Formats: sequence, C-alpha cells, structure tokens
Amino acid sequence: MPEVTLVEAINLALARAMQDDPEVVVLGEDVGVNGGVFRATAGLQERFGPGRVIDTPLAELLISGLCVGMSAQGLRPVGEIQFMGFIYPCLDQLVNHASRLRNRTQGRITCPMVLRTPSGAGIHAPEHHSESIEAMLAHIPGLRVVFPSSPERAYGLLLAAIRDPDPVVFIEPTRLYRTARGEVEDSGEALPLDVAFVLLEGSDVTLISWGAMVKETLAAAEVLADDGFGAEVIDLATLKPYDEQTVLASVAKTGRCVIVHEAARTGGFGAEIAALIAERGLNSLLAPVARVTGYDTVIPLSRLEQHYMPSVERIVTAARQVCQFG
Amino acid sequence: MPEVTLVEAINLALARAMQDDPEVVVLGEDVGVNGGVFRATAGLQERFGPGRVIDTPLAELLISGLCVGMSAQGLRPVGEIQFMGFIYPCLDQLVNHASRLRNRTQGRITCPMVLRTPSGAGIHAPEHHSESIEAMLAHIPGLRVVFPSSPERAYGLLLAAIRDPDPVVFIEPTRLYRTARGEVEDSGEALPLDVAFVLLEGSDVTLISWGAMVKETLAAAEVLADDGFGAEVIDLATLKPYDEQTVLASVAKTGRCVIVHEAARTGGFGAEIAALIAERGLNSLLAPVARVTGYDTVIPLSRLEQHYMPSVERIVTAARQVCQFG
Amino acid sequence: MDRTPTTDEDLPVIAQFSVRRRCYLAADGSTPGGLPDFAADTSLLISLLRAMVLTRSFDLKAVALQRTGRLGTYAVSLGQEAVSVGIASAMRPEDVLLPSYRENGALLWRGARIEDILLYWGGDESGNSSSGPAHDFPYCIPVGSQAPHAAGVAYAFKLRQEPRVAVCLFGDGATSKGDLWEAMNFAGVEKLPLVFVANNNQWAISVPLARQTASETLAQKAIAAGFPGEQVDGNDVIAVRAAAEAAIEAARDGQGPRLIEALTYRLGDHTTADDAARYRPPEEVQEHWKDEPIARLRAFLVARGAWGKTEEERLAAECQEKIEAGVAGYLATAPRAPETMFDHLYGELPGAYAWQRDEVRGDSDA
Amino acid sequence: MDRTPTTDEDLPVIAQFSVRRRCYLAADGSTPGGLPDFAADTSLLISLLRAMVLTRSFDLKAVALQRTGRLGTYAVSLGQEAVSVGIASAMRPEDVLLPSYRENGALLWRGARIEDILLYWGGDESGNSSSGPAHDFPYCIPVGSQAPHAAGVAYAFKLRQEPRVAVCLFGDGATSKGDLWEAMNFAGVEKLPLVFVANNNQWAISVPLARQTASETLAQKAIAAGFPGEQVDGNDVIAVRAAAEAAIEAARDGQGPRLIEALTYRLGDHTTADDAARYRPPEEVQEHWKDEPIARLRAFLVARGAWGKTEEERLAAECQEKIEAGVAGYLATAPRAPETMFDHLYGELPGAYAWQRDEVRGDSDA
Ligand SMILES: Cc1ncc(C[n+]2csc(CCOP(=O)(O)OP(=O)(O)O)c2C)c(N)n1
Ligand SMILES: Cc1ncc(C[n+]2csc(CCOP(=O)(O)OP(=O)(O)O)c2C)c(N)n1
Ligand SMILES: [Mg+2]
Ligand SMILES: [Mg+2]
Repeated sequence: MPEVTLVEAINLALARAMQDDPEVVVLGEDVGVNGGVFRATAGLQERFGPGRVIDTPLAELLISGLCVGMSAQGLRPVGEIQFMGFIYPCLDQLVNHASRLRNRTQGRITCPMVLRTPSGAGIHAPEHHSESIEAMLAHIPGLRVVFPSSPERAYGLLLAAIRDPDPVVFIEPTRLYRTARGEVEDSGEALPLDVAFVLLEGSDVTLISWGAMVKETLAAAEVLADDGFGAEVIDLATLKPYDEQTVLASVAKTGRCVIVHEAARTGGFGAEIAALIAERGLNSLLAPVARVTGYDTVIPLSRLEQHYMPSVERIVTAARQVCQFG
Repeated sequence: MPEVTLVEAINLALARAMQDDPEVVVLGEDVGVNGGVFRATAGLQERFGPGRVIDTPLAELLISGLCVGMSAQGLRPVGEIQFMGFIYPCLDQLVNHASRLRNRTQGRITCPMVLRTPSGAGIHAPEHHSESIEAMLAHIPGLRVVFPSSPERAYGLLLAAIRDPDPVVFIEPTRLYRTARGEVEDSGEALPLDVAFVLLEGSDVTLISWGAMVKETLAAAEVLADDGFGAEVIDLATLKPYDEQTVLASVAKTGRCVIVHEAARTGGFGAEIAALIAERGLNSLLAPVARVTGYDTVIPLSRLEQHYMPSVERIVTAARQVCQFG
Repeated sequence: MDRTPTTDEDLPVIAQFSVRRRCYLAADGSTPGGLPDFAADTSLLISLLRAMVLTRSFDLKAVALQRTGRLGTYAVSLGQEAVSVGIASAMRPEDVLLPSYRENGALLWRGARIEDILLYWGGDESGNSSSGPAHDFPYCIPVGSQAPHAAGVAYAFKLRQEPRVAVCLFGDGATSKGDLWEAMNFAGVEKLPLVFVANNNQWAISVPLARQTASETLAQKAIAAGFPGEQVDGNDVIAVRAAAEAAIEAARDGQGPRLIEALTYRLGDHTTADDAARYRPPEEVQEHWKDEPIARLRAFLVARGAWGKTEEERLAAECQEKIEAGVAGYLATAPRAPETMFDHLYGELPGAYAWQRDEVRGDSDA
Repeated sequence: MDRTPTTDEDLPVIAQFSVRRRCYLAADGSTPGGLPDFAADTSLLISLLRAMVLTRSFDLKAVALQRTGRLGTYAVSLGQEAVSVGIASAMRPEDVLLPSYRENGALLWRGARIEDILLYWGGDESGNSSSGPAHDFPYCIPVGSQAPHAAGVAYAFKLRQEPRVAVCLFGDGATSKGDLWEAMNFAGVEKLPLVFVANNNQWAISVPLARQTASETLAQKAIAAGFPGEQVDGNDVIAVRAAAEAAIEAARDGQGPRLIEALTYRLGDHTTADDAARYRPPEEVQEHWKDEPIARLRAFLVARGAWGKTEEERLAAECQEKIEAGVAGYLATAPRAPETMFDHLYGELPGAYAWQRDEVRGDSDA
C-alpha cells in the first residue's frame, strides 16, 4: 500500500467519490485550476471537468448556500472553505437550512452535502487562519461533524461523509496535512461516522482527543508509559453525534480522564465530554476530569502560537495529576 | 417603585444610557419609528432623534459590522438583532472583529458595543424565531455574553453591558418580555457582569439556569420544597465569563447539581458548567450532575414546542433523582 | 506642455445601462399601450383573476383564524396578489419555486393545498411535506437566505442540461442582504437558468423603501451582477406574467439570469403580529388601494365582455367552498405525536439520540 | 381592440446609468488627454514616485525575509503600487483608512513604520499597535469584512458632523462578498462620507476576474447602491489620486459615497505561499509588465526634466537605508512574553481567566 499524506488521502477520497458517483461535485475558492491552496483538490478539475469542480467567486455564504440548493436537487456537493476562520458566514446556511431542511419538509427535501475546511494553528499562518470552532458546529442539531487525525481515517471518513444522506462538516487538521503520513488503500471503503477510534489501549487513564491534537496526545501517552501509566488514547473522530459508549466504557475501565483539544477552553467540545462523564460515568470516576485546551484568548499570531496550543508537556502534566489523584 | 415588564425594563435602560451618554446610539431593523417589533426601543427615536436611533436596512451582518466601526470611533452602539435565529450572519463580525480588535491592535482600537437579541421559544412564533445559541457565543474569546431573567436584572445588566469597554452580546428571554414583571428603579445603577445571582438558598441541591428557564427552575424549586428538598437556585446571568466561584461554592454545599437550559443539549452551555464541576467540584459531588435541556433536534414549530422545552416536571424529576442518589 | 485642464465630465464613458418598465393594464383596466400575445387568451386571464381572488379570500380567512387563536402569525399578500400569481403562472411544474413567506398565491397556483398552508402557519411542519411540486422549496423565513439555494438548484439544472428554471421570490428588504448579492453575482458568472423576482411592496415591516436602499429602482441591482433587470408594474398581472415568461424562457434557453422588480404595495399589516398604523399613515394605504391588481383585471375583463356579476358571485362561492374545506381539514388535523420531532432530523436517527426520542414519547404518554 | 403587438424594446426606459474611465498617464509616460491641476506640482508627483518605489523595494525585501524563514506569509503589491499610494495621498491624516492585507503602500504613506509592518507579518500583533494614525484600522484579512466597519466609522463622522472621510480598500475578489454589498447599500442610504476603492488586480488567488463576476466593470456595482462608480487606470497614479481626491472631497462635502475601481494587475504571486505559475501563463504576466505604474511616472518625470539617473540612484539608496533600518529593528525585536496573549483580550482580564495567564507565564518561566 502506498504511503500518503493526510491531504493526499483527502484528494484520493474526493477523486474516488467523484468517480463512483456522478452526482458528486466539488466547489470552492481556488479548488479548480489551482487544485486548492493546500492541493486537496489537485487534479480533480482536469479529470472531471469544470462543471463538476467549480471555482466559485470569493463568497463563503454562497458556497454553503449553493451546497444546500445543489443537494436539494440530488447532487452531492462537497464545498471547501479555505480556512476555518472564514466559515462563519456559512453558519446561517448550516443552522437555518442545511441541518433542518429535511425536518422542515418532513423528509421531502434533504441535504446530502459536505463542507470541508482545514482547521487549527501551528503552521505559522496569518491572522484568522488558525481557528478551531468544532464546538459551535457540534451544537447544531441535524448536522454531523467529523474531524479525522490520520490519512487513513481522513480517507474513510470523508467517503462516509460524502455518502451520508445528511449535511456533514468535515474538518481537516491543517497541521497534519503534510506531516501525517500513512498507508492508505484506495479501496473506496468508508469508515463508520459514529464510532470513536481507540488508538492505544491502557487501563490507567483515558486520553480523549481529535484532529491535530491526537498527535500530541499519542506522544503524551508514550511519556506516560515511561512513567508506568498505561494510557488509553481515543480519537473521537466524529464529534456529532459522538460515540458516547466508547468514552464511557473506557472511563469505566480507567476511572480517569483527560480531554485534549486545541480550541478555546470555555464551551469547547471537551466540556461536552466532561459533562457526559459527570452525568453517566461518575460512579467509576477516581479523579477529577481534566481538560487540556487552548486558552480562552484569541489565538496569537505565529510568534506565540505554540504557547497557546496544548503541548505534550501540558498533557503529560495534567495526566500525571489525574493518575496520581486520590 | 413602578412595576414594569422585562421589555419595559430594557427600554428604561436604553433610554437611561442614551440620556447619560451622548455616544450611545441604537440601531437595527424597525427600532426607530416602530420602536422595535417587541417595543424594546419604543419612544427612543422621538426622544433622541433618527441620528441616534437608526432604522437600518434589512441586513444583520451589516448591523454587527456597523457596531464594530462605530465603536472603533468611540461611539457606544447598541445593535438589535430582531430574533436570535437571524444572528448567524453576525458571527463573522463577532468572532473575527468585535471580540478581537482590541487584541489585534494591542489596545489601540476597542469595541465597546452591545448586540441585543431576543431568544428562546414558547411564544408560538414562526420558524427560526425560537433559537437559543448562547453556547456558541460563550465559546468566543474576547466576548461577554449576558442573559438576564428578570426586569431588574435586565435593567442593571444592560446598563453594565453598554458601559463595558468590550463587546457584549445581550440575550433577552422573549418568553418573559411581557410575562415577567417586577419593580425597577430607574436609578442608572448597573449590576456587575461577572456575578451569578443566588435567587434562592438551599442546601440539598443546586439548580443552575439562565434566561427564560429560570422561571421553570424556580417553580421546580417550589415543588422540591414540598418534597422536602431545599434547592439553591442560581441565575447564571452572565455566561461569559461566568461566575465559577458561586457555582462551585454552591455545589460544595449541596453536593448535587442540576443544570437547566432550553438550548439543545449537546454542546450547550450546561456542558461547560458540568465540566467545571467534574474538574473542580468532584470532591464534594454526591450524585451525578444532571442536565435538563432542549433536545438535540430542531426546535419544533408551535404545536410541539412545549414538548421540546424543559418543563417544570422534567426539572423536578431530574432533581429528585439527583437528590435521592446514593 | 503636459497640462491641459480637464474636468470629470470629459472622461470617456465605458459602459452604459438602462432599466425599462413594463405595464400594460392601467389602474382603470384600460390598455393604452397594447398587450402581449398571451393576453388574447381570455380564459388564461380569467384563471389569473380567479387565482388572485382565491389568494385574497384565503388571506382574509387566515387572518380571521389567527385573530381567533386558531392560527399562528400570518403574512397576508393583500394588494400583491398579481406578483405571486403572475410569476407562478409563467412557470412549468418542473421548474423550482423558492418563495418567501408572503407568496401564498404562488404556492396555491402550483398546487399546494390550503390545508397544508394552514398547517404550516398553524405550527406543524407537515404543512411543508406534501402538496405542490415535490421539488419546490418551503417558504423561506430568514429573509433572502433562499437566494443561494436558487443558484444551487439552477446550477444542478445547468450541469445536468435539464431545461428547467429556478425562480426565487423575495421582498424589497431582502435586496439589502448579502445573500442576494452573492447569489446574483454567481448566477451572472455561470449564466444560470434562474429568475430573481423582487416583490417590491415598498415596506419591510416598518422600514420604507427609501431607507432600505438609495437605488432608484431595485431592477438596477442586476447591473452589479452583469445581467439584465427590469421593473414591472406589480399590480398588473399581465405585465408580471409577461415579464416572467420572457425571463423564464430566456433562462430556459441558456441566456442566463434576469432580475424582475415587481413594484407593488403592501396594503395590509406586515403580519398579524404587526400594527402598521404605528409607522405609516392610513392615507398612504388608502391612496394605494386605487392601484390594486384585482379590480383592474376585473375591469378589463368586464370591458372585454368576459366577466360579470354572475361570474363574480360564482367565483366567490367557489373560493369560499375551497377555503372552508381546507380550513376544516386543517382544524381536524390533530397535532403530531411529540416524538415525531425526531423523525426527520437525520435520514436515520443516530443511536446517541434515541433516548431523547424515548423520553419525549414517555412524556407524551404520561 | 385591446391587442396591439408589443415588443420588449418598446418598453419605456425609466433609469439610465453610465460608467466613466479616468486615465491621464499612458504607459509610455505621455499624457495625450491633459492632466488634472495638482499634476502641476512636480514635487508632489515626485513624492508619489518615491512612495511607490519604497513600497516595491520593501516588498522585495519582505519576500527575501520570508524566503529565508525570517517572516511569515507575505502579500506583495507588485504592479499595484499606484493604487495604494494614489489613494492614500489624497487622504488627510484625520481620515480613516480601512485597508486589506495588500495595501502596504497606503500604510507606509500614512506613516506606518517598516519595523511595525514586518512585526505584524512576522507574527506579532504589536505591529498593529502603534505607528500611523491611531484611528486607522489594521489590515483586514477576512476578505471584504472591513466594509461594514468603514460604514460604521463614516456614520460616526456624519453623526458628529466631523469633516472626515472613511476610505475602504479591498480587492476584486472582495466585491463578491455580501459584506461589500450591505455596506455599500447602507452608505448609499445614509449618504455617508465613505469612499470604496476596489483594487482590481484581476485575480483573487487563482480566480480570474471573469469567474469572479460577470459585470463588465466593478465600478458599475455602485449603481446597485444608488451612488456613482468610476473606473480608473490603476497603473496611473495621477489618475488614482485625482479620482480619490474628487471622491474624498465630495464625501467630505456631504455628497455621499463613491466607488472607485482601480484597474491594475497583480504582477506577483498572490502571497509567498502561492505559486501563480500553476494557474496563469507567464506570458500574461509579461504582457502586463508593460503597464506597470512606476515606469510610466518615471518616464513622465524624466520628460518633464524633473527626474534622472542621479535622483533614481539617490532614491534607491534612501529606500535601502530605510528598509534596512526597519528590518534591523524588526529582527532585533524579541518575541513578546507569552502571557501577553491575555493583555488585550478585555479592557481588564476577567478573574475567571487569571489562572490561564498564570499558567502561560509559568510555562514560559519553566
Ligand atoms: C434575516 C432576517 N432578518 C429579520 C427578519 C424579520 N423580518 C421578517 S419579515 C421582515 C421584513 C421583510 O421585508 P421584505 O423583504 O420587504 O419582505 P415583505 O415582508 O415586505 O414581503 C423582517 C425584518 C427575518 N425574517 N429574517
Ligand atoms: C473571507 C475570506 N475568504 C477567503 C480568504 C482566503 N483568501 C485570502 S486572499 C484571497 C483572494 C482575495 O482576492 P482579492 O479580493 O481580489 O484581493 P487580492 O488578493 O487580489 O488583493 C482569498 C480567497 C480570506 N482571506 N477571506
Ligand atoms: Mg417588502
Ligand atoms: Mg484581486
């Protein structure tokens, strides 16, 4: 099997979906001739033509609204928002239309659409290019939110997202686009959208993360292993709806939990998981739940961004405290 | 002291702020001649003129963006978004500009602006008129989010919001606009923005809520009192930043906690509070934290909306379980 | 010497644009400037009249229901019936309508049942579920936000080379929203089979047109997107239909989008929740009653000898009957079971939310 | 007989619009059609030339810094210097500039220090904090989103009756965003003292103008908002300045907003992160080098006898010196202490977040 980067895996999945299903179209800023600013759509326009790979005007609201209209007509649009910092104009369309058109029409009109967007800091990008707002999206009823962390999962989950009958926001970890590599078989096989992935088994502490932070979380687990603590590492992968069972089962086993995400702390999706545990996992809990997150401040420009993002060290420190509690 | 409704209290606070400070301007759809679709701005244009009470074109992005520009010039704009379901186009301005212009310019340009909007269901309104997305807003660094539940607190907190040097989203409980009445002295005195209000003291269980749900929460406390359970009722009032101390102190005392909100459950602001308790209040916790919330579905139109919103009964049931746990 | 004084008026003109206005039927029913071909078809004109009268009667009934607590907030189209009906009448069934909340006349023309329309405004989503063409969009409540959908729909037609057209109706207020702009601009770039219709009733709740925009016409907004715009007398159903036919067939023919501004007037309150007397003088409204669309088409048909008292009475009775049947059906429809709020959330309800549905079901069982 | 055949061409025209184009300085430096008054002031023209050369030299240096890992992503304005400089030169200090990320020339003209500009693109917010007029907005990165701010700023001027003007610069791509539309529309309604400037470099990253919009000019987009638009040769700094002066003074005079489309060409890559060769032929770029703004003004000044080799060399040396000083200052600036990320979050850091600042401080101490 060939080794590919995460962004190449995305590209493979898009090409596969377009080849398998003539209803799949790709649209966004610079996705055509240019192949996307991160090259996620490279080669697609050449292969499938400008009718199916559409360079849109510079207008994010438009991109999301077009997806609604197209999908209502049975196309399977995959829109690209160039950076997550520019996704806000899409929220009206996502909340008021995409995620509820099925319900508004009691099943008559549906929105099988995907909105892809890179997310997260750490690539020394300009202002507004480092956002992580998965928690806002995961609060929207009727939507699915997916956030893979490896080439393999990016490939399989993107295929699943495109085939899903409902709108999916597919968030891609910018930082891993070219640094994460893995073997991906272009099999056309999708991965399930409602299952979390247990990347490492362990019985002392559960570490839960998603997106780019999975990398630091796995690194932290290695350090903890040296300490003698067996960490179970869960990649949540799909945030809405998310796999509560895997989370609760792991915490039932370990009794301790650290949640790691890059987004700002207050109201981040880590809160949801901690709340789940406080509600339904309290009995097994041996220590306070810990969140290791981005801070409740505007993510700094490149000179300070590394101080904002959770480091391996911060994760390890929190996990040690949790492990040593009580 | 005169008894006023909640919306009258808002009107009083706006008039007071405009009278005290010539920099305060009010803008939005139908806020001028019409005095607002809920009459929150009634009489203001007559009194302060169309220059300071501006009927804008129908454009929410514009309203929020105007507030940024005006406040950057030292005005104190108070924008109205007619219903929270139409606030989504403002998110780009709120996240990418209002809440970070101070930081982007290291204090050179600031945004002392307020965006007011009615929120919540239960008035048999048309589609998209019943939203509660305070959790999305409370995730935004640099913003303040306020959500009062009584005429008195609406008055004092709105004055505080207008005087605050930073952007505030001020959410108003539509359902209580005319049903909540109380004595309000038009004293010009603001209430603090970072303090939660303990509405009822009790030692058996902490009930935390905000906005319109405070009413049902108080009613539930009464029922619980009949059961013999002393409920402490906290109106969080300011959601970002919120008063963690009051929450933790109360849970330390009661050991039990139920959080009540109308917004959808997953990723709602209740998750944040439950997470806080799981992190920093675990030691005192005698029972699982419970969330009584709107469901993870699109809020139904009027015929079914009452089945969506947390009822007194649902709150009581959850609180009883929590009280009887262990 | 390199200095000759110049003035800005000397600068060369590089582009020129004009906006035309279409009107055939004067307020008194006369036709000073002739008529389009289709107006020879009297039975067609009668069907337009009938549809407008049905719409108006239905509006009246709906308001009565609302006033007696049997319907939610409702938006009448009093005085604007020619826009809804004229536009819809020029569409084919396979075309897609994307209406705002004030276009009941268009829905009725396209086959939506009165009962369903009432169900929707009565607070039941199932009103959107069945009648009328299955591909038509439901009413759009967030103003202007259906415009990008229309562009998406039209793009699908273009991609599949289907001879279909998307027709997007919105108010004057909606033209202030970026949504319209972005959709129109894209429609221009892609030459989409898409007709934009601004139902210019000159008010957006309490905001008059002059505070909504400084452009002399709404039609000229199309110039910004590089395609033609036209103003039509929105109280002249013949003109509306003619403009719609021209635009829709041009779009079907691959000639790209057009914008029609239908200039009319909102004779009623914004909705049943509104009291227009607070912000506009009754005299203004009174003045506009002179221009309303039904009287003038009726006068024209009477002059043509095609309409009279008998027909009028028969029509009134027919409308009454249809409406009463619809109302009866509506009032007889029980609320759906509460747990159905989860039925159409996703294609299949995720396991994570099953307990919530069960809880609601339990609630309602209890 | 009520049927006379009519055609759409018979419909009366109710509104007409035109767009003019302004150009004085031909590509060879000649002035076939005369010049505006201010062009008599040779020292002013020289200052424009100097500013454009400084901007270009600075861009070159910034790219070199980026290529060697000492600067973040950077957007050059190669070929577009006349727009930035021409516009800024017509502003008063008390006016407010709302620039996009590609308007370094305007910032430099208004007094921003090279060191600060580098700090910003080097990843330090403090680059936005000090130099230049304190009321100018920082670069706007989310395309077009500064337009409503400009309207808000201009509204404040109008309300306070201050004779000041807001000037908003954005690219051709930005004209596709609803933000622009909503802001322009409001500016029209309120007759705000606001000048919109579309820096039309004909590309938005890889998207050429023809895919961005179907409108023949960007200037005509103002028609939709009910105020005048004008196209100007964006490679002719005299024309840009003349257009800006006319628009800014009209706005100051209470005549309301204008849109200036400055038609130029992006000779460079979109940013240092971009490789334009992927999507546009080098020949196209080569072709446009003939039109670039510096050569033509230089040729004009040489012909006027006001510029020569000595001046050119002296200017190069001066630019070099300024830039080197700025770069040295930039490179010598240590990163701020990490916990300063909380310093300007709120007017006063809420107690709830104090521990986070402490944690960051601890981190960095460790
Ligand atoms: C985005 C949005 N903002 C505000 C509202 C509240 N609202 C409902 S109708 C209306 C006025 C609409 O005016 P117009 O577009 O002219 O349509 P009309 O009602 O006159 O048919 C407003 C402000 C809304 N529905 N959507
Ligand atoms: C809202 C938004 N969407 C996308 C981007 C990414 N982006 C940065 S510049 C650019 C193209 C802008 O083109 P234009 O407005 O013509 O300005 P230019 O770069 O040519 O000066 C894009 C798509 C952005 N910064 N903001
Ligand atoms: Mg209207
Ligand atoms: Mg450009």
